[in-house]
Amino acid sequence: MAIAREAEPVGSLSEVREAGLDRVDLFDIYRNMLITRGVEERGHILYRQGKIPGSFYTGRGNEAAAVGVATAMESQDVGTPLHRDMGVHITRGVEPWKIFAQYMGRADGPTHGRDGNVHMADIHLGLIAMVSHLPAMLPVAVGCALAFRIREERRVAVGWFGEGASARGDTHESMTFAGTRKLPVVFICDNNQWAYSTPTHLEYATEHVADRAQAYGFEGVVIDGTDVLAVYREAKRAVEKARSGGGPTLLECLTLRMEGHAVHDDAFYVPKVMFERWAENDPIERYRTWLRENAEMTDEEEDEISTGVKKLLHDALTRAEESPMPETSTLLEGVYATPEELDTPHHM
Amino acid sequence: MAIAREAEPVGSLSEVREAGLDRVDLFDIYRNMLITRGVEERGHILYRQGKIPGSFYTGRGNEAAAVGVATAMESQDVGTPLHRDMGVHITRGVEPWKIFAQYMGRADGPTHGRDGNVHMADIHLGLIAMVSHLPAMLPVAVGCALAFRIREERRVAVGWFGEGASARGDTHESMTFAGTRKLPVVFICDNNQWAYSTPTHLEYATEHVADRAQAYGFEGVVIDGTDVLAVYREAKRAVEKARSGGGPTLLECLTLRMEGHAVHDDAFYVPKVMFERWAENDPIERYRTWLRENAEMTDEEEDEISTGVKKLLHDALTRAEESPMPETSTLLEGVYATPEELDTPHHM
Amino acid sequence: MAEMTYLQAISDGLRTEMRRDDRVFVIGEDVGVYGGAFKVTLGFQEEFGPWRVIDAPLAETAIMGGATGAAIMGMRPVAEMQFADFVSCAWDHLVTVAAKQHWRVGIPVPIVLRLPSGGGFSGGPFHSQNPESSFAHIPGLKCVCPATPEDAKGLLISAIEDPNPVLFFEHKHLYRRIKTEVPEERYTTPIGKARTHREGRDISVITWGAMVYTAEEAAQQLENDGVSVEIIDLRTIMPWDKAAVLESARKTSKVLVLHEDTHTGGFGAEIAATIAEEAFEDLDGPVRRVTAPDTPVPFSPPLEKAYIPQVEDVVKGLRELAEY
Amino acid sequence: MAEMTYLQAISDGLRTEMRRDDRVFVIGEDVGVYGGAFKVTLGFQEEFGPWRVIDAPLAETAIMGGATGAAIMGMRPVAEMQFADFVSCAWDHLVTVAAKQHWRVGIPVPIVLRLPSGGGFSGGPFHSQNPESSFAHIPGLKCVCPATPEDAKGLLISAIEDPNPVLFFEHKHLYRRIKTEVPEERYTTPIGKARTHREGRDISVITWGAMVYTAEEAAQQLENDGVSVEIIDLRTIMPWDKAAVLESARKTSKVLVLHEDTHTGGFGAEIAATIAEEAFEDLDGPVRRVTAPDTPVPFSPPLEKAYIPQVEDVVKGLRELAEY
Ligand SMILES: Cc1ncc(C[n+]2csc(CCOP(=O)(O)OP(=O)(O)O)c2C)c(N)n1
Ligand SMILES: Cc1ncc(C[n+]2csc(CCOP(=O)(O)OP(=O)(O)O)c2C)c(N)n1
Ligand SMILES: [Mg+2]
Ligand SMILES: [Mg+2]
Repeated sequence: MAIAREAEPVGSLSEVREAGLDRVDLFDIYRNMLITRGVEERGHILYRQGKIPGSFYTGRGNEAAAVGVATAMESQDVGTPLHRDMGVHITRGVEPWKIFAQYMGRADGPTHGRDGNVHMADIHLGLIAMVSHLPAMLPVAVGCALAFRIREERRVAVGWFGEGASARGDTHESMTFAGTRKLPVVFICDNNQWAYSTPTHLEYATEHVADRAQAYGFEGVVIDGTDVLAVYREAKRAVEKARSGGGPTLLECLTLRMEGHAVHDDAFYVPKVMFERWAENDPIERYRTWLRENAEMTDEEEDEISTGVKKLLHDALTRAEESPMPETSTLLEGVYATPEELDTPHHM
Repeated sequence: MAIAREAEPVGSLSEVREAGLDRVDLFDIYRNMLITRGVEERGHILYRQGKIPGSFYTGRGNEAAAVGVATAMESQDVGTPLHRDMGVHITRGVEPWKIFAQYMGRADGPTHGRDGNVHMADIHLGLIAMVSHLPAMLPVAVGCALAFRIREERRVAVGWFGEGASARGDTHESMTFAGTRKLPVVFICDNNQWAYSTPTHLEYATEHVADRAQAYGFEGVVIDGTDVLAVYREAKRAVEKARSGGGPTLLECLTLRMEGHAVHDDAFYVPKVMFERWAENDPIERYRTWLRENAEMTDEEEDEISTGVKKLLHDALTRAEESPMPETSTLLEGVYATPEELDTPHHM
Repeated sequence: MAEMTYLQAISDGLRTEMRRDDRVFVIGEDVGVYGGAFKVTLGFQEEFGPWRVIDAPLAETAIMGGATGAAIMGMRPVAEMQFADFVSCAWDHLVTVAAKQHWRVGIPVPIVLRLPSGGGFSGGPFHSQNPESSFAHIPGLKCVCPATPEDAKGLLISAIEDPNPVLFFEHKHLYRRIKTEVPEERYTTPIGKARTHREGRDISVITWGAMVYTAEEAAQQLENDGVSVEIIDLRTIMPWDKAAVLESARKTSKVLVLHEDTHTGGFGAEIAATIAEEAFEDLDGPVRRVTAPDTPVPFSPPLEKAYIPQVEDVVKGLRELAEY
Repeated sequence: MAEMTYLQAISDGLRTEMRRDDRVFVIGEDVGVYGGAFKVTLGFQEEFGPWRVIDAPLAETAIMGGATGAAIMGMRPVAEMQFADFVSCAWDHLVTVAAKQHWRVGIPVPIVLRLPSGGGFSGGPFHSQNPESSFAHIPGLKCVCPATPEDAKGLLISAIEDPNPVLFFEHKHLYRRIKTEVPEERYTTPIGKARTHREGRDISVITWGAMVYTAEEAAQQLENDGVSVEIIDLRTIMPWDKAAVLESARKTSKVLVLHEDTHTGGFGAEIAATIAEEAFEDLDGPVRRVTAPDTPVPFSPPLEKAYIPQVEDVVKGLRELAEY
């Protein structure tokens, strides 16, 4: 029995206008989704070219969920996106060439080759870099919200977690603390139905992850994660509710992880029909169709956007490949921060 | 809004007979509650006499909840009782003199002076000793249930936790795993309304802890923890449900911690009226009255039980005080188990 | 100057910083209304309000993760574990997130974690541990272990100022037993600098925390034998003052490392190994370690006494070294 | 005998025990249908069924606590962490419950925890760590770090037989790189006994895990200089074979301790401190440690190479010792 509210799909343009998006915003969302996918597709190529060391993880299928939520955040808000949430980084403005540099372990990546994959973030864009351990960043997101509450700022923290990671204690402690204190945080569950090879019924025993929100004293909402506008609308509501003192919300974005867990995994354990069914719901194609049908996106407009994205990514790749490998002499630097660093605008 | 089922109080003798208790059982319950309280009251005296080193914790007010649950367990069942659950040890048959020896750090206590307080248990009676870290024994209880499930034994594990400890990740991981696998475990929340000085609304944001059971795919029941027969009836149901493959249940026994957190704490932060109101619900007095009114307990019977308990405890104290302090030469023994120990009936 | 117990000095340092800097806040179990299990924050909630003295749920990862998030947002959290032993429940957060965030992505995590640690009062296996060695091994964390009221105050203020995660191990057995003159004004004691607790010529004892007092008593006994013992109170074990230790070792040529934590893999091993390597040519005897044995901390008084290094144990170690 | 990779030897040992003893079961993330992240349990669920090869939720404390409870009820659980790094999420359970239960109340906890550890393939800060030192410090836990396929199989079987919690650190970089003859039948390799990987006269290298191969290459280079290097593969670091180490140290009089974990407070400190203390009079030079530096494990290949001790680093250390 579902307990969480199931969000309606978004239909008309007027509905979207009400939710605060004009035509430029709508195109920006489209562009961000294209960039997101494009970055990850090119990542795959780099990987096959042997230019990405280690493993490689992407979020194909999660573009709408990631971009939708990030679009609903204000610039003063902060978040802790994960390995399927490239769209959050893109929407918040990280430059793709830096991501490629990160992928390839180059000196100009956000971690200067110290970490890989999406284990990066720009604090100046309000994002805090993830660690591998899932969902260890949720308590950190709650801590950001705690700071906002203490200082009575109208800011919101957004914390992401996978449906697999919902099983870990950190999820519980984060939601318990946020719920009892009504902190301004929004929890986003990227429910892509698989945790590596583990299906959802071995991770939780409710119908939806969002059904658990009630156990923490706040609302849970299940959203079709391929519907970027529905995600945006629900995220906007939740973010503004948090901002105005209404406490946390748990949003569950339901998608399918459209690739293996990482590049080495062929996902043999995922039933073929599942991939087929969800392929019909490709979030980008779905949104493109919507824009054509509802926002009168013209051929020229569409073309301009996709050409722009292609050029952006091409230039980004070139620039990233020019970035050198990090100097080994830097290895020992920065294990500890220096007092001066606290005076920089890092800390917001 | 409460989600959990709220258990009815137990009324008549016939109802109790149906639940499987005859008159001897009813008197045993009464005796076990008296011993439980008696042990802890004498503990206080020992403490004031300077005979108990360190701190001292008791479960006054929780006698009905502890004895009620333990009475519902079969001998082949196992459990991980906590610091308020002396009644479980008593009901399962631990000899009070050993408890006094444990309190005083003597060689004959179950831990031979290595640990104190209720950090003890007799594995031969199906009990596993608690650690301080709360609720770190819940995953262990679930693991016992896992063994039963693997071996397809009709046995049940019972795991206790406080409402304060419900906030910790271990609670969540335990219930998630047990719920997804429908393991034969019963979770007992000793909700005594305070976690040290912390009130319940800072530990969880639902009305009841048991409201959370639904988030794990099983039933939650709130019980008046001063009503030993209601506790027994609900525990019996839950234990037998688990035994027959029905999966976990979460039972929340609502009481008030009738003393400070430990002997050093005067509980100034608990409103006086709260103590007064709950003093009227003293579990032992309540049950005594019920036995007089419903089970025709005579003066002689009552007297025999209480005299027997007094003598038992008196002898126990004497015997415990005769127990020597542990030899320091034993300190280094037993950090590691030897292979022979695995052949003993420890492992059940 | 004012007479303060070790505990009062900690309260005083914390209160000083909270008055001076409204980014500083306290979070932990029962730290508010109750003032903390040891009453370090007694009266703080009245003075600073419930959002700067936060009664947390019983959830150590939420407490520490919460502190980290708030720190990254510009606050200066001081979190309390009710007992140091319970920091095991926040281990993952500390070693995975807090310790590595700056090196990985350049974000400082200025958090302080107060850890009432140590034994000596029958706290048993879970209320007596000294887990500093476990954390000192993790790059990115700092570990502070003051022995005196003056250092406790000064180091706590330094820890709050420090842009890194600092674990502040306060020894429970010193809380009310040790009382000395402490400056009333604000001051800092540098993290990473040892203190010569006692000057001597013949043997050096390297130690920290409550063991400083055990060493002192032992040194007094050795004085009667005509052996002059130097005591170096490390004060902080990560970073530790290698220079001061090596200097003392080179001076006396004989060293005893003393700690209350268990032996194997305790931080004493790092100190002994370093001395034995870097002062190899200056040593007139092997570096001895006097520590707790490799068992959990026992509850019963005679066992606990056998577990925690006693003055006699140190005297014995020193005599052996003296005669070497 | 059959040719087996290090990984195949682990699978083989585990399969052998599961066939022999139906109390043995496997629990971990993705160990069933998927066969584990490294495919150690590939095909196991088909053979042994879903209740002996259990796909656990993403919940390390549930996995380890579950293993402990099942062990106390008479099972022989073999739990897998997907990467050793994630054991940080079960730290509390291991050090608080599993390590201390026997000493406190006499209940053995016969669990095995398989930990794919180590770096060398750009796994980055959270997929490359060697956390054995942290656990070796905790009384009640055993830590095993095999270097060869033969030892991996024999030690895994010993670990399953052992009545205590055993952490089995398997080095990922050896999984498919190292392939040797391994007995096909069941056998045990004793926990706590070192193996002389290479006999030598002039300098001893004490090491374990993947570093055994690094040491071997370095020793070969030193041979060309006419320096004879002995390599002691510790195999298990808790308990560690002090007798074998001291014997080698006394024979060669010069020792280098080598490990892949970070330097400060790494287990090498314990070994170096012990040698320096107990073989004080036999040493002709300081005990040197070659280790990773005190940083997290970097991702980018040049950085990772600078981090993990390389053959050159060992050669340099050995030459310095030779010339001492
Ligand atoms: C604490 C922890 N344990 C194990 C892992 C290994 N691991 C990496 S991703 C993953 C599955 C995560 O599933 P989910 O949370 O659903 O996120 P998804 O990858 O599906 O987006 C696992 C088990 C981890 N990262 N962290
Ligand atoms: C993990 C952990 N953190 C902190 C403590 C310290 N502590 C001991 S009892 C207690 C309160 C427990 O409250 P609750 O779970 O409601 O149990 P109660 O004592 O009320 O029965 C606290 C915080 C602990 N034992 N374990
Ligand atoms: Mg998933
Ligand atoms: Mg309570």
